[in-house]
Amino acid sequence: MEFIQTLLANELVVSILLSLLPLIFIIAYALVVLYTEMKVAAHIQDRVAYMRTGWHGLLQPIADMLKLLQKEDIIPDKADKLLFRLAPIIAFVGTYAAYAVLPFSSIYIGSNINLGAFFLVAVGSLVVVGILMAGWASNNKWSLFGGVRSAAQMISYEIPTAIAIIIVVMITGSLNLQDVTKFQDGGIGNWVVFGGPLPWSQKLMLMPFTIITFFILFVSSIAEVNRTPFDLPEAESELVQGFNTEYSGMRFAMFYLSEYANLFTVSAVGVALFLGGWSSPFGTFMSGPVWGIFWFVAKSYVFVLIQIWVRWTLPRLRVDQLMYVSWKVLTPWLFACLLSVGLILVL
Amino acid sequence: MLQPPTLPTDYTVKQGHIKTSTGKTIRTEEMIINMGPQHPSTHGVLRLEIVVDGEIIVDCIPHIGYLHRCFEKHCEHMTNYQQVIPYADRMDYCSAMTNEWAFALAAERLLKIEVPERVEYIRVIMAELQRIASHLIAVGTYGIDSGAFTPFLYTFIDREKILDLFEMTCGARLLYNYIWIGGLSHDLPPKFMEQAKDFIRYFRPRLKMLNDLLSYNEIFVKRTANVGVLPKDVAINYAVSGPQLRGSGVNWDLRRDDPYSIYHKLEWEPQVGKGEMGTVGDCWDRHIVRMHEMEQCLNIIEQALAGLPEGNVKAAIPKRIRPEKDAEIYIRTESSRGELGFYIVSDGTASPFRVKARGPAFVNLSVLPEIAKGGMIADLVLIAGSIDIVLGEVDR
Amino acid sequence: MSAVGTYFYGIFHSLYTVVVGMKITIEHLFTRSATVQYPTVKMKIPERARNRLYVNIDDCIGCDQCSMACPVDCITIDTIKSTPDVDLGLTSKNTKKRLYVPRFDIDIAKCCYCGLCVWPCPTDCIVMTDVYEFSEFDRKNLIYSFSNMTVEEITTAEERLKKYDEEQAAKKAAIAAAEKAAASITQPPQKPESPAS
Amino acid sequence: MTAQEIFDILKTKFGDAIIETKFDTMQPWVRIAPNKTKELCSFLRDDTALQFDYLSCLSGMDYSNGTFGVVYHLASIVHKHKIVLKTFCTKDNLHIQSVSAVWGTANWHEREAFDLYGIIFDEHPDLRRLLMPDDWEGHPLRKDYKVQEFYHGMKVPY
Repeated sequence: MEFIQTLLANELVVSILLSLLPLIFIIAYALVVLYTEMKVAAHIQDRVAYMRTGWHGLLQPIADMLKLLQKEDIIPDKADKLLFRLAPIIAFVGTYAAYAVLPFSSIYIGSNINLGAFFLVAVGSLVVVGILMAGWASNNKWSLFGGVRSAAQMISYEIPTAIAIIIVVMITGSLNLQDVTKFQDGGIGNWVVFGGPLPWSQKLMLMPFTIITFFILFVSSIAEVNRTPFDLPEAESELVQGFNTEYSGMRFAMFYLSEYANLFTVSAVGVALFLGGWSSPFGTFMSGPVWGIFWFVAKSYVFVLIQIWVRWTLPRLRVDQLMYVSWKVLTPWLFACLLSVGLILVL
Repeated sequence: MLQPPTLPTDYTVKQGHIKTSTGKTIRTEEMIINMGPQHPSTHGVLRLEIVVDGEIIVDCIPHIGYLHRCFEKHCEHMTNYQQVIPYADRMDYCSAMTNEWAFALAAERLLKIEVPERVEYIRVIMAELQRIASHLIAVGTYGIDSGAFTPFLYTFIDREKILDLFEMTCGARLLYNYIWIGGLSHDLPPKFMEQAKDFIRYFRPRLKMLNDLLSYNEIFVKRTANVGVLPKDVAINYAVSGPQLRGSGVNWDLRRDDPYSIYHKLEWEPQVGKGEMGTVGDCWDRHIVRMHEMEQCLNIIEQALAGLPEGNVKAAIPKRIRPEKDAEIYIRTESSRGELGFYIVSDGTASPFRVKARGPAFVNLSVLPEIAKGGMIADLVLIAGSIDIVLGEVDR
Repeated sequence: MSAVGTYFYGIFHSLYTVVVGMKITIEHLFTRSATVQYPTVKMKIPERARNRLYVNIDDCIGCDQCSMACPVDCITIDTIKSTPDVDLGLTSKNTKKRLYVPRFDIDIAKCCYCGLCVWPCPTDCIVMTDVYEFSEFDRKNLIYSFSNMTVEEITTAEERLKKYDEEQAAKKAAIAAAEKAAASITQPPQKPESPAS
Repeated sequence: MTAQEIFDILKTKFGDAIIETKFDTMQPWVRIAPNKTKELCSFLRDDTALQFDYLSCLSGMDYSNGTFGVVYHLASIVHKHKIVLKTFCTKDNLHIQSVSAVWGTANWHEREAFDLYGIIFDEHPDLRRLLMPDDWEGHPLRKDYKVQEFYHGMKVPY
């Protein structure tokens, strides 16, 4: 008993335990999103999806997870074994690390560093390394295509994401996500997407640009998590699941998990930057640290729902069109927004 | 045994060099990739050996035969002509009705049988319903090829309704054995007319919905327009037929240009690709020709339902099917995918001496290497999808 | 349209079509599903459904027409002739049965459900039912034997036929012998042909 | 244009290459020499009055008495007329000139005929088996075809 007490008193142990919290959250959230995705997809397509395990198939995601956990871990004979084993872990670490700076509530944030937004962009690109590794290590030409496509895509879409973040940083004046959220606290009108808590004249001038920026961040975040219409790295009708073709069982589950965790991350970034993060949309009503978590997760969940809806509606872009969208549409528009927002703020 | 001649397609991979900005030289090499036989967008067991330079396709060599079921050999070993029809069903399993009609028509011409008018009308109704069902699959799977999964499910809901009509009529949903030599296996059930009219009423708005959801979606248009352009002359030279030929701007439909049955009595218009979104003969044209053709099919069905005469559907079914010695005939019909021809040679016995099936999918596929070059892998998927192959018919 | 116009038109048109598509899908989100929960809910099968074959062996006269009509040869029929002293009864169409059917096997795994065997049957004893759930773990279980004759019955029938055939042969031989004898009595033995003159 | 007129044109143009014409069948046909097919077909395709631009079907044949043949069903999209060409060869000399340079579609049809009948199309750019595996023995659609016992250790006759 004493041992446990001393153990719990140890700062290192506590921080390790605390850092496991997001992991549990990721897994739980992934299961929920998986269920939502399947159900929404099915109902969009006039089907009903899982109905047998539990009430309306509620237990199915858990069954799926258990199935993946106990499946045989197949490593192709000609694969680069070390990289093959490492790739899913790196991809997952990339997503997992991003959770450190997500402001879940006014008191719960993994690490309240001043470079939060910057950290997110930096760590997010680690996923590319994992995917590229997976594509290369599988020793499968289709996987290689998937990996290379993924790298090209993610790197191109980092730029709009980064510029969008810069625009928010210009308005809020901080890279610290907690500060950014606090800046927007106090009701729906204070959200950055509607111009932030600035004087009305500035706000009205900023609003079109912030809305466009928010929309572009949304588009590029879909691209960053490789979902339709930007799911080129996976593209099941072209590349047969791309980089994770050769993966099975646990390792596949890690890619899967990282994909869904990433889905949350990009939504959370959008929420934290533009939609007031953990702050309640009704000012002081229903606000507080615990409500904060609720608002943060709920807002991201709406974001995720929209991504699911988009996914089951649109066809996929081609590689060159993907690049076109990034370099000729999103980036120039964002530059225009950046310039205008800067000018408005200076005035 | 005859030795096969040398194989000229052993492809030698081209090598090249690229200078990087730092002055280093990097060796480049084309890559050969096997697409299929187990690939989701080859629509079955087609194998495409593609040579790629990055993602650009340099060459594409189709390998077929994975679903070869010896249709022609089977035909020679049947004890009578009627038994061929279930096999003909299985050639193009997405469009079985038109297949059996083609074979029955060929056999009827060979035997010089005239079928009652009611039979002709019912055949037309069935074939056009089948054409819609087949095009729905083509359009739906094309959606999947382009990455949109949802239209596929919507088309399948509509197709189910057609299959219900078929099941009600002949008891089978996919492989009907309904059109027999000289007649039909069953007359229409009493509720058929009503249900068919309901379907037509239901389906028109659905077509518009599909168009909105898929055909005119800008991403889809960007993916398919100006991709896989099949010029008119190449299309004719490769004897491409059906929606693919019409997509290339050739106004050619065997139902009008080599008329059989009662098509000349009905009013309809063959649909031709106009290059609305890009070049004439691109993938989008082929897709939209199918969409428009479904509308025309509805018109044909409406007219045929209205003019359906009374009569016996089994009046002309012969007791013994034994054509004259050395009689031979080549009949071509417009199946869902194009010109489906049967060349039947008789030796005077009860079983055919030779049956050659000229499958439209087989011929349409042969043009793939011509139009795939220069595109990307993602384009190849869409080009192959726009040809709308059914491997059962390609390999027979 | 100028290049700039095309650029802006492209962007806004894409957004417009995307919104149109998303409107369609969200409408479907709230419509009834088109599927049914299969094993618990079943679709209604029409009257003419062509599924598993069934043979009413009591009506079968062993004419082998179904087996000949089958394009995949999945029906195997053996028959034994009955002797005149046995009455096999009548079929439901009041035709007399003359053949035992010791074997009537349908390999349903081979069956292609074309229905060609149903039409030629003179007594309508082979029919396609609406049973479509009959999967098996062992392929051998898919060979359905419809004959209801036991091994003893088959052997007795065979023996009886053999005996009858022998009797008939003996009778025939006797008749032939009698005829020969009669012929030899009535007709004088043929004279050797006269040599050619 | 009727078959009679077309055949007459061909006869005056090619003379000896036209071996036999037959009109009393359901679809009149003309038999041409196996080594003249390419020349004749190019003429059929390019002549403005005939313009047979569409090769509907090309079928290999085994007439079971040692004679093999190829039947061409031609059609014209412009003039909407059709004819049937036939060419025969014997089992010891299974050579027929390829028409794949005339119509692109003939490429695969001829490969199929080679695969299933063993008819060799001279000047064909890529004469490989089409439907059967490359190392299959025999040509399955011949009347005297006997299936091989084993193919790569797999028993073939079912």
